[in-house]
Amino acid sequence: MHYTLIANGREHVLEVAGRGPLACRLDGESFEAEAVEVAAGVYSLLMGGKSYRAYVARPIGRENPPGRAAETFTVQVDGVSYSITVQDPRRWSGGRGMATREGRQQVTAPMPGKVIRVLAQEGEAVGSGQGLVVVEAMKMQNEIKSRAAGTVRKVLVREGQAVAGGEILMLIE
Amino acid sequence: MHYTLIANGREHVLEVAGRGPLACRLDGESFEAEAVEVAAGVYSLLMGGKSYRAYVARPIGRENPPGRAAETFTVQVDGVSYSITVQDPRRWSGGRGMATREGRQQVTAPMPGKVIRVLAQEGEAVGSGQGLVVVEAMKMQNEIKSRAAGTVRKVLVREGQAVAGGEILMLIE
Amino acid sequence: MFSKVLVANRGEIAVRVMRACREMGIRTVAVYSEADRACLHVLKAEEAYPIGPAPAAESYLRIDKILETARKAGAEAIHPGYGFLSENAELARACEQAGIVFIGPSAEAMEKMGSKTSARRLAERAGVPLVPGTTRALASPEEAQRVAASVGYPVMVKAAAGGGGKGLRLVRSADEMPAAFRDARSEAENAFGDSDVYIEKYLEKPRHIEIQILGDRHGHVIHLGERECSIQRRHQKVMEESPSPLLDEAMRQRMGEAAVKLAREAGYYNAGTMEFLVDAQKNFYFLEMNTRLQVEHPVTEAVTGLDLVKMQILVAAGEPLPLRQEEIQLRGAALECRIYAEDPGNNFFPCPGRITALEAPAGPGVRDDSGVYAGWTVPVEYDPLLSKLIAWGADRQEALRRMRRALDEYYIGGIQTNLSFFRRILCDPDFLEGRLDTGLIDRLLATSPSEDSKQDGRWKAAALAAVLFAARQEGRVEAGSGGVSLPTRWGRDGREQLLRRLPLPRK
Amino acid sequence: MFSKVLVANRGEIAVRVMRACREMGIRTVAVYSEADRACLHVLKAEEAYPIGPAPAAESYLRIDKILETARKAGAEAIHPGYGFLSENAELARACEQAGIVFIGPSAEAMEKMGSKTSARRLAERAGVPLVPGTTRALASPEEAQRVAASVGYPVMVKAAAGGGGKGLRLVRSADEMPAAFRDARSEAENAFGDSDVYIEKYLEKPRHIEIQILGDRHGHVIHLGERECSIQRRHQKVMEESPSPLLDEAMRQRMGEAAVKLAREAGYYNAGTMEFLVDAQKNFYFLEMNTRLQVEHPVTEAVTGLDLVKMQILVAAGEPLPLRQEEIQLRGAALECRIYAEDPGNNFFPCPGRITALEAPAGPGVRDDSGVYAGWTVPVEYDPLLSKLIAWGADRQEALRRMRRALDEYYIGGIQTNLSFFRRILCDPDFLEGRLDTGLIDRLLATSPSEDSKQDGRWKAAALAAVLFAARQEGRVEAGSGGVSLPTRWGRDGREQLLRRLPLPRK
Repeated sequence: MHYTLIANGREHVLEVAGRGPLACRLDGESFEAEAVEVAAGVYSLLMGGKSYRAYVARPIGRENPPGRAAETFTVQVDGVSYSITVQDPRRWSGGRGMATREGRQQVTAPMPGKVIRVLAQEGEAVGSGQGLVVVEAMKMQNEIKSRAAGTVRKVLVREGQAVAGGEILMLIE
Repeated sequence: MHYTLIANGREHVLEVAGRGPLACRLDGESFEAEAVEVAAGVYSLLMGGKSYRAYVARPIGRENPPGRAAETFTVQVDGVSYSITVQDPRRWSGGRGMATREGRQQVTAPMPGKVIRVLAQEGEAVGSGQGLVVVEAMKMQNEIKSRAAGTVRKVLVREGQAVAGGEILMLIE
Repeated sequence: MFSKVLVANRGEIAVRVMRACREMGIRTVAVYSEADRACLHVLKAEEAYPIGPAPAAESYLRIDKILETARKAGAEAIHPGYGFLSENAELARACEQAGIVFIGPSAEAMEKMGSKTSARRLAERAGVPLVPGTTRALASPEEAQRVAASVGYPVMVKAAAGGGGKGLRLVRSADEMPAAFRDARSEAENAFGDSDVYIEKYLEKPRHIEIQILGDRHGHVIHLGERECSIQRRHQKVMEESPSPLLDEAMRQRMGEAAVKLAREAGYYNAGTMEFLVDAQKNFYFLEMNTRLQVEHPVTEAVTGLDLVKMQILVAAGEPLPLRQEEIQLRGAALECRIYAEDPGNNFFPCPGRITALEAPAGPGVRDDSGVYAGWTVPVEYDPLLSKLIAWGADRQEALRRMRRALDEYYIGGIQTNLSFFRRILCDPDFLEGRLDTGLIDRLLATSPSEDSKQDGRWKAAALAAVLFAARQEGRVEAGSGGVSLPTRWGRDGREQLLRRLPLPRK
Repeated sequence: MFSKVLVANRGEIAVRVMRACREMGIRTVAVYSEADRACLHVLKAEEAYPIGPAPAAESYLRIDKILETARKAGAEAIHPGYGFLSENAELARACEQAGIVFIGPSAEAMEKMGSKTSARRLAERAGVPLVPGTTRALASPEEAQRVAASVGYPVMVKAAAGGGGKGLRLVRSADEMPAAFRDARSEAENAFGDSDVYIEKYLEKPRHIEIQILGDRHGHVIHLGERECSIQRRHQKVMEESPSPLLDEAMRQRMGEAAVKLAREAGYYNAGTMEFLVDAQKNFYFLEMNTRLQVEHPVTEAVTGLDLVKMQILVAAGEPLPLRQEEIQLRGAALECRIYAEDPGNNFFPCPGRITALEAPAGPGVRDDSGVYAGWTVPVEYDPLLSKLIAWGADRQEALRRMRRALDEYYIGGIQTNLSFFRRILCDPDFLEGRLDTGLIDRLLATSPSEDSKQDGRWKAAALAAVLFAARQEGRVEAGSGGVSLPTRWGRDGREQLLRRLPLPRK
């Protein structure tokens, strides 16, 4: 099975198959893994003798809206955290023919709050780390920054608007 | 709703009703409780200002076979453990008319093993704490004792027989 | 000794205080707001009573409700924790009137030391070195400019009633003064209801080092060594340690004696902390006093072996300190990380929400003072502190390595936390070598985290785990006792999509 | 220093050793049997390899497989933990031949001290007092009767290769000797493959007190004080503490010196323990030596501040001990409870099975060395030790109260454990006052637990929680954010059974 993953604004392809040991290929590099789900969302993976414990969760604050063809997970392996978006291989029709698009990005509100300022307009080119929207929450003003370079395709909120956690504020491509 | 509970070989009646604060009556003594399930099987109970945290679990080793009208739970409250059997109020048709029977008891194998010796025969009167069956498991011989006084109604195993965890070995009344 | 104590706080510090009470055989009473019915301190207490709606001003800050609850429950004493009402002299006074013991200093000592200008005057009288500046509130921007000129720019304009980084302005030249003076005053008025501001010389790259003191009602005051609190972000402490890598025994003694002298001058009893700034030449200057238990008290507990909350309770009950200064010995070194629900990958944005899974570190030398549990939802209404992780070691290096090990073991699922950020700090060469100052974190944040995390097997494991988790939710994997395997056909949607076996070489 | 260490053990002790390795920057290699794929030590290791089927004889006791794995993984050293191969001189020898460091004593020292008769001869030579009896194996029941007559009945007939309470017989008179001699020999043959037995005088109500020693490869040996291990059930330690409530500084020094002398006599390096019996007159007698890390080593770590596993690794790497005897200071007191999967309400029957929920105690002075996690199934094949809970306090009383608090916080769901039994021990007046002996538990078990647990509100809470849980599973309760409530109609089975509101007075 092919899966398209997005991590840190970059697309990766993971192919997985097998019973017992899983035959995997990540971005063309092959490896074998034996996986056991030792508790809900906790995987013990043995890969060439190396032992990894991976905790997978659906984070609040970085959630995608339901019904989408992709879902983002937080995975922690031996103290290191990854945010990984997995695209549904069925909806993306196998994912093989897809072009790798850099920087496609939904900007979401990490928590409920109020939009104080919109810092980038539609059509505007933004750099990685550039401030996009300021949301006030828990009595702090927090600037939401772009995770990758791109162009603002759509701005979905206006200043003063209350937003829910996970709500999409902006689309960047 | 009426529930019949068995704890330590003794029957108790708990009546519970209400929304918000629960109106309860245990063996005739009334009290009010506010209950929140704070995690799966974990209850925070406030009763007249007193705060209790109760952990409820279905223990292995003291399990009742499925399909029965009663189920035994282990409940731990602030470090103290209780083994409580709850009878299904529907199957016991309200439970109100039931006579309180002292010492009705199923003797079960706490874990898989082999019956080494049967120490009490059908019709025999046994005292609380008296040895009933010896089961060998984890390389140890373990004597299973009666939790209450009574009479052996039925012996369901013979010496040398392998038994599963939770299997009924003897019935005592 | 008291038989029942009300804890007028929430979360980890309320749990911490209750643990001490339990060990002393004292019954504990929790109070909770509507947002906190399921909060850990309610579960840990022996009694719990609601005191109002979620906003702190309508619950945890309501002296009347807290006293009423204490009376109703029959509590003989109130422990305020830190924050909320812990430095509110009004509560101390109201307790006294109600015949309930306030586990803290006297209202008078609290007021003397609580106002920064008044504390500076006391320090001056006690002969304790001060950061150059004023010991009185300033009347006008012009007066501020005169003072600033005499101590030399840059200076800090600070709220006399301040705390938590509010009502603070850095002023680098005379023309910046009028605006800074105005802003600091208005922020102070909003935050503390007191617009008084004063001036202190701004020290470049100072270290924040504080001395823990303990005083009883019989005039005995001792100190328990120092804590290094230079690792800060936005004027908030993030990591603390004891002892400070900077201090030697002689300097510790000098600072300790200064702190004890000042506490005596104020007639102070209870646990308390004297904060000092230390400059590059190792000169120390009294900054302010915290008239309460500190968040970071566990590092002192780890190296002294004392339970500071129990000491507070003993002293409040009128007992003499059970220790003399010469009996205080520091053993080893301890670090503390403040674990917050915030996203270091997103500008430390606070991240309340439901904790779906929790695995706390354990084993030798590790202490986790947590206020949360799996299944609980971190509310939006309060401070996002989840837990304090403390590591002790026979020396600083062992403590550091233990902390790193403990951080690797820590897992908090469902919300973002700053755990990964501590891992970065613990790899910083300046930090490892004890070259600490309040600018360290900003310098660290200016660099981007190393990207080598994608180089090793962890990244592969993470990618695979994400896919297995996603597939499991779609019902596409079998998780039998022998491990996870992908079936050859998708069962759920009935599509006949055969799994392609990859022609992979076996290793 | 080593860069990679293989841990030839499982469960909590494997995790403990790995934590020390991590803190030293050493990579860890786990081995596991087929029953242990999901065991915590596999998850905590950086590498993990299968070594065979569940029975220990086919996996954890297979020297060949362990060495092969070490070679394959490139481990430079093997830590054996306790139990399994830890006192097997053959492994030590095989390691030497394979050029892999065995983290333990030399095979020679292990053999000298491992045989009880040989250890007794060495002790005699070193002038260390011995329990009266023989230092050689006995040839016949008649010889046994002669020796017993000279030391005086009652005596113990003991296996020379013994351990774990096997091959032991108490003999109260001469006519019991022939049967006891025969039984002890055959049990010893079965258990250890060595039928040698010897005789020791049986001491009534003795205390078991052991001295922890540490030796390096350069002839330096120090001791780290004692552990009191008198709380036993069926000759197995259940609870340990340090220091012993019995010892004063002078006696500690005498016992420590005896232990060090004996270790030197044997050319011993690594961590090791000399067990002594102490009689009512405070005379101490050497009993036997354990040539490995003990289960109960954490209580010594708590009071000395040393990490014994790291010390073992340092010494194995050929480094000198980093401490001199005069630098060892005991601070405070520590207790350990061995948490087992066994049912104290059912004759301590072992209770393996799935752990459905787990909440470990935390906060000041508490250490939990666990080998389990929620969701894991305790296998039937091995020792039912789940975790070791250690509490430290500034004195014995604080440690006791902390332990009680920690036990109250501990929750292990789904299986039976002996947690509640420790709560009983911690209320026993003899225990609280330090009047310990090996018969304490049997006396405690002879009395029935107090029934006052039904008197207080906990029983009501338990009954209500059981009913709510049962009702929830039947779909009869609503668990909304506002709390649990019973609906007015049963939703699931559609029956129109109206809830009867009870006419209860409100409090």
